[in-house]
Amino acid sequence: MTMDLSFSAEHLAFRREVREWIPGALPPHLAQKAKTGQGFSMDEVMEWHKILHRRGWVAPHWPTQYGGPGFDATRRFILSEELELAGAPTLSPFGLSMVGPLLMQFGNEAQKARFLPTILTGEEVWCQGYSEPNAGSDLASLMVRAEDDGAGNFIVNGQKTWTTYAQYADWIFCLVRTRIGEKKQQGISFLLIDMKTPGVSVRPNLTIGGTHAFCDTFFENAVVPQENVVGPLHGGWTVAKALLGHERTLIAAVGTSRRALAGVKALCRSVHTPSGALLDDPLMRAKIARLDVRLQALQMANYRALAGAELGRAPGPESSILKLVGSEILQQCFELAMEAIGHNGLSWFNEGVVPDEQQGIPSSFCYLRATTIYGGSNEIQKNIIAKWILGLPA
Amino acid sequence: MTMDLSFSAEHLAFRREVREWIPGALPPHLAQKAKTGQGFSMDEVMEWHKILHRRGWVAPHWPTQYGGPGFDATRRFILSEELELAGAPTLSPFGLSMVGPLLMQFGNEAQKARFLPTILTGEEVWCQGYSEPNAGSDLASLMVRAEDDGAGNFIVNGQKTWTTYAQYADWIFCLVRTRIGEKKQQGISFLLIDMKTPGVSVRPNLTIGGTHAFCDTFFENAVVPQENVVGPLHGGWTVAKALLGHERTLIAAVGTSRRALAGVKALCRSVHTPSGALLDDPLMRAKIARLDVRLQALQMANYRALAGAELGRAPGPESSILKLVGSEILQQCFELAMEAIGHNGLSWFNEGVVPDEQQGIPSSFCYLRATTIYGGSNEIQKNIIAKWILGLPA
Amino acid sequence: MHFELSEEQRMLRQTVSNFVRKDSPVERFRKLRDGELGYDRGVWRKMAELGWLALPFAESIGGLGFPFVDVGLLLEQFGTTLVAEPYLASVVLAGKAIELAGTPEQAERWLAPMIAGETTLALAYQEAESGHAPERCDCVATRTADGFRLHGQKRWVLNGHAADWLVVSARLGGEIALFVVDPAASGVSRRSVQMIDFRRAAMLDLDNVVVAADQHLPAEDAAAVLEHVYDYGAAAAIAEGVGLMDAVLRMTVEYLKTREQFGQKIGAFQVLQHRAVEMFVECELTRSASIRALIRADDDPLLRRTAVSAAKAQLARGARWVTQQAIQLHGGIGITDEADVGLYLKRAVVLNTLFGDEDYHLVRFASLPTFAAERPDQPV
Amino acid sequence: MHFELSEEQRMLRQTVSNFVRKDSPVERFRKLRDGELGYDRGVWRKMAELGWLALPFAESIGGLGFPFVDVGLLLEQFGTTLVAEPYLASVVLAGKAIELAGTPEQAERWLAPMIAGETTLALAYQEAESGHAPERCDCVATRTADGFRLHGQKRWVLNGHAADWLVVSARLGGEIALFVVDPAASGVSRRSVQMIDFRRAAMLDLDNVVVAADQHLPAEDAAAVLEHVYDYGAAAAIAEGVGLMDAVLRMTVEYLKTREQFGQKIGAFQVLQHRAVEMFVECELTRSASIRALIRADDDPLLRRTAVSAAKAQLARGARWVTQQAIQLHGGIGITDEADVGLYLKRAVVLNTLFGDEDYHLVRFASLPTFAAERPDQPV
Repeated sequence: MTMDLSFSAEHLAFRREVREWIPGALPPHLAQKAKTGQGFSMDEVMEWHKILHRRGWVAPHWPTQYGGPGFDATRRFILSEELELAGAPTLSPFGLSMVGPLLMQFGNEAQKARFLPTILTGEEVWCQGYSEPNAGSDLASLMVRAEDDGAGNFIVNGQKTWTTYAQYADWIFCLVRTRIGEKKQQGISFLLIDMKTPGVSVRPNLTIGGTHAFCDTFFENAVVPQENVVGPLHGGWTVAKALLGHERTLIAAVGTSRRALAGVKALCRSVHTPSGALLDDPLMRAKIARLDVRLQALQMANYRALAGAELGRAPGPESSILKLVGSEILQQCFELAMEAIGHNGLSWFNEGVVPDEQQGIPSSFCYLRATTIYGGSNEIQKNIIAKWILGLPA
Repeated sequence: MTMDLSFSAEHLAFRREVREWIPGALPPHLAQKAKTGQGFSMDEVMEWHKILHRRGWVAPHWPTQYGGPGFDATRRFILSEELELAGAPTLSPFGLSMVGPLLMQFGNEAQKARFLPTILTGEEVWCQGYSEPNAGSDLASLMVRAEDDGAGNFIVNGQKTWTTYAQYADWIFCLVRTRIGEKKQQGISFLLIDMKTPGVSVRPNLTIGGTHAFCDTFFENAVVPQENVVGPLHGGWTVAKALLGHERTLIAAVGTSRRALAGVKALCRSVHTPSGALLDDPLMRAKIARLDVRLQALQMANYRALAGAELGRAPGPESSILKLVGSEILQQCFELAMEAIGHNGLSWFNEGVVPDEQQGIPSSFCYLRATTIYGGSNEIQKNIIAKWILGLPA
Repeated sequence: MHFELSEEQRMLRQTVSNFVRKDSPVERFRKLRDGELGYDRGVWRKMAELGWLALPFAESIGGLGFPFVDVGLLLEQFGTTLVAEPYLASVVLAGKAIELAGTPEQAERWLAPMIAGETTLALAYQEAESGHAPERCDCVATRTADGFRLHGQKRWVLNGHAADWLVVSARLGGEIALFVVDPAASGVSRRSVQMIDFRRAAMLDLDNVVVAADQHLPAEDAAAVLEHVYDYGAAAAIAEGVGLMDAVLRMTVEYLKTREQFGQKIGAFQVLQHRAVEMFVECELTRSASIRALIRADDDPLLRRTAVSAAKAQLARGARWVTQQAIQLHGGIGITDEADVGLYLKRAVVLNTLFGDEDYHLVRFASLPTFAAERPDQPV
Repeated sequence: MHFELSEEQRMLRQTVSNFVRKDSPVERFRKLRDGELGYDRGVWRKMAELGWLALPFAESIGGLGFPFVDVGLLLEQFGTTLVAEPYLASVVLAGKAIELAGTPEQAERWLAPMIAGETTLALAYQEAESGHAPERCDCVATRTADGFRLHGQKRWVLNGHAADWLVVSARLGGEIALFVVDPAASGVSRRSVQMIDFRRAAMLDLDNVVVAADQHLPAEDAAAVLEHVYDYGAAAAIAEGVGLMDAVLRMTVEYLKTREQFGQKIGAFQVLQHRAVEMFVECELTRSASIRALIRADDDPLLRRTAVSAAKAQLARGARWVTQQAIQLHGGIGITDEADVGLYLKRAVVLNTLFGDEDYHLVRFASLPTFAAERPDQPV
């Protein structure tokens, strides 16, 4: 078998199937937003979640026993890439990609039976409660306390930050401190909390992009049944860490960047300079080409990771750079978009002032500064690569 | 007095004087090398040293009592800039700028009388013995030992590296360990050693640029009179540190970079592409402009530092960036030069194969990687700024 | 070679610095940002009382006759706390346009009330197809029996939503000409839009607007005036940008010194230290370039263009890098609207977009005879 | 989507890897570098015995018929220790040119002895005014009664100083044509020059050199062959560059783990750690781009050009960064000739200069229909 850059006939057929399905499946109001690159509301995201669920594609990475479609790594990749390329709403990862897989690995049967089905259907929305005001990159310093009330419950107190979309969530999965005074990674438990619990309150915050994505979530003597602990009591750190290994090969967001870069090219074709289309301006053209070349290299790194995963390999060194490079490239796509639209990039949520397809760019440009920060900042990623891949001394 | 970007009439007259003097003073064989950017031999450097000395300009920063011309900071700057712009040989700094000023500050009268005059005339050539194989950035770890023989001498043993041009030197100033077992900055002495002392040997090494600039200098039971210690015995660290403050405003080498960048423009004017001169190629032109803009900003920072020095001010924050940025810009000038000459940049010391003015570029391109390393690597410079200017915690 | 502030300049800077620290911290900007005006007319009048609105105008027309460097001193301070009042739009752009292109009578009519803080002005030069070149102007002026008629559209008119008078560029017989237009005149419609930095501008439609003969600013070479004013705008943006970068550096270094993670101040991590140093380097380079641009802003066109383009290109690179890295070093908090650092990022976008972006100035810089000069020792 | 090596490929890589580690470490290169030849004819014959010189040629002409990926595997290993033998010049450039443009008889005459290790070849395409575009060719061929006459100059002919036969491009009636020239023929003069990476090339003068009719390689479209061979050269340089970058990263990380300053391994300094990670990132990206370029090197021209230009541009950026930073992290020792890292910097200069520099490939990449395609999901 020689090296091959094409997908198998089977996989190409699957790609066609997905590609042909999306336009009919995406409701017109979502299709319009996809076309112009505007953000989707949570309602719209969940609407799309349910459409994908009806098609059986909402959780391509879930095993069939839990309702997944039993896809191989390449099918999962193709589905995800096609959805990114179509600009379809990005599903909330907290249920499907985070707490779901953790429940499969660490949950007991009752927990799995209770929570997995509604994650799949989208009947219950989840959010994540990890970070705190003084525990960001240094997550193990977290302080939210869950004290045993002697009656089978924890009494939870404290504050979580960056609980993205907590205002829409039915449940939150949290890391809480159940025992104090030990090594800081110890005594942490992984706890599921119903957002309707008395004492739980949410304050949505504006982001730099002008949207309400982040929330602070406060716990004031919230009573949570101890049966909601996932995995070993006091052993939540292990549970949380397991998540870091999940789905590493998909986080390069190559499809999103490719769509964004194609968008930049389209913009530059439509913007006129005295000497012709902006796309023909040598400096702009070279900037786009430079970024495209890098993105295509990243795409190949992603394919290599994918081909390895398909053969059941542990992720190779090429996987470790995916998030690091992918996050920077996506930011650069929007920097170029801002440069391309010039003065129109000054517009902040004004209806009808700039062409529809330019409307969302300034907000995205701002908000995407987050991509190099969340999920382990790029500085943390580099620390990890230095230590675990290059073997440099601590 | 309003802000002013011009030099005073007096200073402009001095600039004219220097500019008119150089062409007549520079011997034809040196002028030819200056024109084509080739390196100068040590003999040629010393030839130029003596010419400058006859004119009274060899040590513009020396006080009149030691034979300096009594120039203000601006005159010193102008002289140095004009010499850089003319491409005249760069004088060896070890006598004039390093050991000379240290002798003035720390030497006794006998030492001053013995050494300063011949530094000025160029009759004696100096080199520097600081670094050792295991003491580079961490200079205080140095190991060369000078042991008291009880008869008024030190017995010196060990190895110094990067003793640039030691093969031509009459004297070396060294940091040596005169007492062992203390805090590593202590017990170091600043010692002057005659290179003709038995037991001193020099091994010149090729640099990455294909020239013999660096040497290893070995000491094997070299007997050195104790009267050759400058400053307090065991207190050499203080002496060495004083040097770091000297002439900081000149090390941006703006004149050298401006000359190099003008050279790049001239090259690009002479290289043809199908659409005209390379200088008119939009991508190359933009690269040059980007570098030029940065160099001009650095030049202004240099002027600010200079204007401050003229008023007797301590160097401001703008001085701290001069070496850091200047070293990178000079490297980038030669990267552009290499790009401009294309295949001709492949030539390694072949006579007559490429135009004269391109002959020295590949070697300089390689050798100038040193500018971000020597004199305190740019990483060390950043550590210093972080600590002393930004006040960040250790 | 002299960059010391005069006694007068030091006093000016001190007064402005006191103002921004005490009377106009970022919190004031936050309060104003979602209002319909976006700034405070009372503060505008206060600025007039302090003489600030008179700074760069000739004494003959009621100004203080200060060099443009002084405007730079003021705007640099404004940049540190994102002062919202339309100094740049009203004083630097429209004001200097009226001074340079108008008659003493016109200055008396439109500048005097603005200098007194009673009105604000705006300059409408940008159009949908202008890109970064104000001479790309499709708006048309035609002569009538007793004046002119203006027709066309202007975009992103800074302070255009509120200005009492609008200075408008238009082509009169093919040449650029400047007119002062009453926004209440028939045929003028303007839409107020919020900009990314929360200040406001107007989208302006001129539908055969009648203007009187004495509303034409009769400069011999109005295109040259417009270009000069555009460079003044660039120099002003650079000065404001220097203040902005400085503030961002300071707040980031402060954050590094206080925020703890992994049991230590994050400012002890070498990677973050060096990042901060690289920010500092850009601040110092931009400040250096800015001083030159401010001094040359009043100077002959070639030196002015060279200095302004060099500094604007440096600002673009520097302000982009500094604000983006400031957010990165702030981590998650930097992504919230609550953190000031994001406001500075957005203001930096505005400063980098207005009056020519990085590539525009690089190309202009490289097209000047100073760039091609053989000798590397031309005047700076 | 399949990037696993076949059993055969794994064996090839293992053999080559053993060779470079045991028989051709950098010390061998150091010994050879100042000789008049610059490499070892005995080793060349050894390579022939191992079948390496036959890799990419059709079996019908005595080759092994391996895909170009296999040449990449070999050159990547060669890059790790700077192997000096003229594989790229003789096998990839001249060899493929003869295979693609020549007749079976011509292959028998010139390729067979080279595959057997008895001769080496060179391809003379570069001229003083070619820049990075081999189709810029001023060398002229004119028909004579029984053959051709060649006139012109060629520059930087890799292995041209030693090759037994030279494949020369020239314009025949305006079109590119390829000829095989005997360097001993009357009118041929060549000067051997040392390149920055210490390998040698020739400056070639052709003064009305007579060549027989059967020395003309009669390809229908010789220009297309030349372009394809140039892309093969680029893909080969990319593969060699990946090996080079990898070796540089390894030796730098090793240095960081052993060198001590300030009482600790310098690899413990976070700034140096992150620098090493950024080098690692470039290595992985370049390796990824390289795999695509090697696979596409044998493919249809559009996919080939896209993949090769993308990878060559990535190599330029990556190899430059990695080698420069490697020297920086080595500190003073990195500036000496003694340190191997400088040899790699110089080889990187050569690889980045030959077969199109960064801007050449960016411009070519951006001129291809794949760049302008509306859909972002074209085949890679």
